[in-house]
Amino acid sequence: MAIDIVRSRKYSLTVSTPVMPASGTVGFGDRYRDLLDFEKLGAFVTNAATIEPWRPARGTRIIPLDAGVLVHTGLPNPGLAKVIKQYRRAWANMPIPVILHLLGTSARQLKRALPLIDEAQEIAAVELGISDDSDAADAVSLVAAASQMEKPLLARLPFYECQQLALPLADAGADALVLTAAPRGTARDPHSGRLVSGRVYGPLIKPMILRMVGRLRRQLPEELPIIASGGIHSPQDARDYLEAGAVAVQVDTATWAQPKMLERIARDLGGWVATRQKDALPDEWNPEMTHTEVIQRRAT
Amino acid sequence: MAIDIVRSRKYSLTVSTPVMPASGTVGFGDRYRDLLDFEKLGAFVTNAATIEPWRPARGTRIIPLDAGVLVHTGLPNPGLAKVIKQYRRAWANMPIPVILHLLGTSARQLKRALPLIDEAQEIAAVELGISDDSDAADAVSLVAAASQMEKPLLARLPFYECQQLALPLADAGADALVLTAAPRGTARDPHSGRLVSGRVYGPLIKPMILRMVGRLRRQLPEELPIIASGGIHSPQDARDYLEAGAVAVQVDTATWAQPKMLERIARDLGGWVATRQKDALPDEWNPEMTHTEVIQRRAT
Amino acid sequence: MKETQAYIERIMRVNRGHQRLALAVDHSLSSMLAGQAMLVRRIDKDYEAEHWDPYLRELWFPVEIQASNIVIVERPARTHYLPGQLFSIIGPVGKPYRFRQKLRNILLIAYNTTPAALLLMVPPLLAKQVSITLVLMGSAKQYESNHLPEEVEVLQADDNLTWPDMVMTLGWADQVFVLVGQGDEAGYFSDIMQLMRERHSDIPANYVFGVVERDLPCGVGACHACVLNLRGAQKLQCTDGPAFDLTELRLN
Amino acid sequence: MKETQAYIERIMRVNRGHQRLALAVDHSLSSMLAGQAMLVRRIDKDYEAEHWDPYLRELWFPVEIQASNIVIVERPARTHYLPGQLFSIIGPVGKPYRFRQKLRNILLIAYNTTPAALLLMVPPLLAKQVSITLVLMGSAKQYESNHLPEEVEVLQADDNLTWPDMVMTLGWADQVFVLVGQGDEAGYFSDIMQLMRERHSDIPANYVFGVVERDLPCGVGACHACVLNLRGAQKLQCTDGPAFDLTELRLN
Ligand SMILES: Cc1cc2nc3c(=O)[nH]c(=O)nc-3n(C[C@H](O)[C@H](O)[C@H](O)COP(=O)(O)OP(=O)(O)OC[C@H]3O[C@@H](n4cnc5c(N)ncnc54)[C@H](O)[C@@H]3O)c2cc1C
Ligand SMILES: Cc1cc2nc3c(=O)[nH]c(=O)nc-3n(C[C@H](O)[C@H](O)[C@H](O)COP(=O)(O)OP(=O)(O)OC[C@H]3O[C@@H](n4cnc5c(N)ncnc54)[C@H](O)[C@@H]3O)c2cc1C
Ligand SMILES: Cc1cc2nc3c(=O)[nH]c(=O)nc-3n(C[C@H](O)[C@H](O)[C@H](O)COP(=O)(O)O)c2cc1C
Ligand SMILES: Cc1cc2nc3c(=O)[nH]c(=O)nc-3n(C[C@H](O)[C@H](O)[C@H](O)COP(=O)(O)O)c2cc1C
Ligand code: FES
Ligand code: FES
Repeated sequence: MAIDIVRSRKYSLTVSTPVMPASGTVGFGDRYRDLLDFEKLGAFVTNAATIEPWRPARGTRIIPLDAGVLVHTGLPNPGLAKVIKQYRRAWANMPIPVILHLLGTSARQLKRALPLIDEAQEIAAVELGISDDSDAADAVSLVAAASQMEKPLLARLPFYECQQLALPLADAGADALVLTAAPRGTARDPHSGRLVSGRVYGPLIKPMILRMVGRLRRQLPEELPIIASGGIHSPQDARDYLEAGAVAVQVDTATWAQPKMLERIARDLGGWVATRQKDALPDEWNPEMTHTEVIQRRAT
Repeated sequence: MAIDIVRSRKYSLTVSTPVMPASGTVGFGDRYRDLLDFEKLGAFVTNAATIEPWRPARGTRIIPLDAGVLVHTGLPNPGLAKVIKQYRRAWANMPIPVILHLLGTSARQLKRALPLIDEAQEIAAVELGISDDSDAADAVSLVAAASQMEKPLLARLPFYECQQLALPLADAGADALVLTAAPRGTARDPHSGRLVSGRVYGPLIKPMILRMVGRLRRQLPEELPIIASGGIHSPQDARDYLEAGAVAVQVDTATWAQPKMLERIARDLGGWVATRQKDALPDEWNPEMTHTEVIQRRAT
Repeated sequence: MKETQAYIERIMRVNRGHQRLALAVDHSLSSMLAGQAMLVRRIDKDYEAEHWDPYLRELWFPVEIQASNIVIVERPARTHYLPGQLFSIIGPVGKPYRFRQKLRNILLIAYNTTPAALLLMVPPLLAKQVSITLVLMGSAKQYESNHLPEEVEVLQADDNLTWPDMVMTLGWADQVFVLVGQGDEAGYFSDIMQLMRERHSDIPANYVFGVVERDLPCGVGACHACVLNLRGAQKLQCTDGPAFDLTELRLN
Repeated sequence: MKETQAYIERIMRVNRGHQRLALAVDHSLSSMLAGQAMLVRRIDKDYEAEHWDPYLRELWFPVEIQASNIVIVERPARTHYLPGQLFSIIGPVGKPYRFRQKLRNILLIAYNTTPAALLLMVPPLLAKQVSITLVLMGSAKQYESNHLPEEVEVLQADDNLTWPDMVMTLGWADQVFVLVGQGDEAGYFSDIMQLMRERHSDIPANYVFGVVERDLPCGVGACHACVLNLRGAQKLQCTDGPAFDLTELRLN
């Protein structure tokens, strides 16, 4: 299987399976190496890098919800230059393309950063994070600036604004749209009693974003790929997005809860089918195990 | 306790406890009479009536989700005139104010319906449902038309558009805003395998709408009450909304899952405190029971 | 109709796919009749919902009522239950099935679902010497029926929805109850009606009943998720069902 | 660090508020040392998550390790567990506590949390004749400690965070481990450091350790939800913790 997940402008980005982790869930490098077989994934998406260093959020960062979680890390990172320096070796060793997630702040700042990215051959593509509450003009100028880069550009849209931003950002030069970042929300920290604002994750997010993907697929230019992200917790969730018109999917916090689910979804959508010995104990066989024997590879 | 949940233009609407069911969850009349003590609630909100009769949706209407449910009933109802005729007796017998939920379609149609509503003394107020994907101009003309009525007018905003519509509808004459209707989504019916589009309910909706309520409370005119609705499943959920600036709350599908929860939230927010005999069995005592002895009523 | 609590008193595995739970219920539920059901959710010791997943209540049809407060239900074996587990129950939900006065032969069809919703009628009908034929169709064929009373004749339909001696079974039946699984109820009922119409040119009223077991969000007639179109009227599965005269049901 | 499966072999109620579970674990976990923990979620027989609620894995610190594959954990009594229940485990998570070579007296403080995360060190330290004092503070005072080895001296702090013979206990201690509950870790540690500073004008390195037990979404250093600011560096609770020298931790 070879799937091009960007529109063919100047560049292409081919994955062997249409499944990758969402930014923020698997780190910058190979932190999940003991729990995931990266080779089974289509691509690796890094945590968010910002041009300047960002410090971690103060106070509570994780609030458990019913069948979900609210997360506010503050996206700590040492800044783009240091991120590249620190992780390029790990990226070079990845058996799959590495997509750098870059948080867009200002177009001017961004332009200064492009040479750093162009120079780093370990980076196959950039996913540009568009801030919540961005107005269309700002978002357009960010994407226009980033598209000057010599690599494919994916734009990840905020949840509430995705309907307004999708077409303008497609026109501004994004090679693919990632729909969407997790919605923002507010929840009470049960320990401190304080309200914390952050992003909401969980399986209930999926029906909302699935609807958006279906609608936007009909509105956007046909040649512009959509990568779907939001609430994927099973192979069926992922297949629903492909059926709604996405070319690939990103799995988010399900990886924290059940790391092998990401790999299992990738196997499933990648055409890898594993069968199970009848009456095997879970210890002897499980579909999540990295080295489960692959019985059959579907023709592609 | 006496809480006015509309701004004092021409009318007032006073409730004794800031808790009511959301439209669509408890029916048009007294269907829940065996399971709920209406007297403990602040108000009764009817299912959606439309000016013309609407038929039920075809196919699957309920799709179970993880810690939630997708619902698409098609809002079947025999049309406003028949709804009033059929239920006015039940409304007259309610110990609490009845708020009619009216689905807004066109301003012209709506104007013709107003005399019916004004004439029905059993109706204390109208909650106007604003359709998803409404543009601001249409929504404004609907609210402006409905505000000609001789009763208080609540406007219930769609989820995705609430940020854009809130201020215009406040200006157009809404006496209170209900934030928000449940978000639309799409899910796969596990039985038929088909995608079904409808509304998404569950506790994970709450952090998203809590954030919206907090933001809009800061943006809207101070004297315009907000009634919060979305994902309330516990007294703490309801209190979080009040703390974010809502004057009252609507409990939605939690009532189906655990009917007494609505009453329990109402007792809690209404200042009714029940204590439990130590070591009592659940059968002998439970906080949901309609006739649990009320030990104490907080000063208000 | 009220909300009460129940706990599991005993668990009996009846075959590879199913277990039966003996529920100690409130006395208001021990007079339930075939056709009536309970809306059930797990609760913890403090009478709180244990989780919001599953979210809606499950529709459980009793298969047997023992003594004054023991109700037996049949559940899939894959779900893990424990003696002592607590449930909140809303019920009884629905109206009892209506049988002919001079009922001699009854035909039960379970199509793409287990026959559980039909089983509570078995003991009283057998006691009245009614002969019972149960036809398993579609996915219902996987249902293992050895634990049912041996007086019940169990037949398997083939993929064309016919079965051995079909002409005779249909001819003899004084009344037919067709229980269908969730999904495409209208389509399943159409299949059956076609079968019937090939036998009877004119199907009388109160002869073939369709039984539905869709999820019921509220169970009290409030949410309107369970509306069915009947000739001339809209009816609710929860308060008017679960059985409807198939000649009146509009299979849109 | 890997993902393995475990099941409950035995459940023992140890006091009104707590039960202990004997988990049969993979051998890779039986060499865990005090300070290390497991990220645990319930799974069903097919190794699938039973529910997505609770969503994140729970952080379980062993309190005892028996034989080659039995790990004992202490859990609240209000949660219902069953022998045979299956879990998926990611672990071991974190680094072992570091003790002084010539440790004679150790002071353990549990502040607004149960002391479970400190208990695995008890058997080996007692075996080495180290004397152990455990002070329960804040909500930890509700913890019933009768099931702990009687050699452990258990003291209750009062509302001013002082306790009988505090001056002596602090003076004698060669090392202090302060375990705090979730919420305002920085504030809790500040309370303790103030107490310490009133005794020692200059607190040496590797003397007072703060132990944190926040939820760990990933446990492998990927999500950055558990970053702590130390003097001069950012550290992760999951891979560098759970114990940090309190003189280095930046209590912002
Ligand atoms: C005059 C009128 C009469 C109507 N009568 C009825 C009626 O009798 N019964 C009834 O049930 N409804 C009726 N409708 C409602 C209508 O069919 C839709 O249900 C409604 O417009 C839904 O709006 P939406 O924004 O949720 O749809 P959208 O989400 O935009 O969906 C529109 C269509 O796309 C499909 N879709 C959505 N998301 C995806 C996806 N991710 N992948 C693939 N496909 C997707 C949906 O299944 C749907 O068919 C009526 C509407 C009008 C205007
Ligand atoms: C230059 C800059 C530097 C920053 N540095 C940091 C940093 O170092 N660390 C960090 O964590 N963040 C930082 N932030 C982020 C910032 O503090 C907010 O977290 C961010 O703007 C959140 O956006 P939002 O739309 O989710 O906020 P909103 O949801 O609009 O919330 C804004 C405020 O309102 C409160 N609130 C939200 N909803 C409700 C409600 N329903 N009821 C009551 N109150 C509510 C929130 O708690 C928050 O304080 C920085 C932002 C900028 C622009
Ligand atoms: C110019 C700018 C600078 C920011 N700097 C920081 C920062 O240093 N640390 C931080 O936590 N958030 C910072 N933010 C806020 C982030 O937008 C926001 O908190 C972050 O996206 C958190 O996302 P999360 O909720 O998904 O963890 C900054 C935002 C802007 C616009
Ligand atoms: C003018 C108009 C007429 C409609 N008529 C119907 C109708 O007769 N039946 C129907 O199911 N939906 C009808 N709808 C669609 C409803 O907007 C939508 O399906 C309804 O809100 C369902 O909501 P639910 O998903 O919450 O059940 C109509 C919409 C409009 C704008
Ligand atoms: S289940 Fe709600 S109306 Fe029937
Ligand atoms: S728990 Fe994810 S980085 Fe520590």
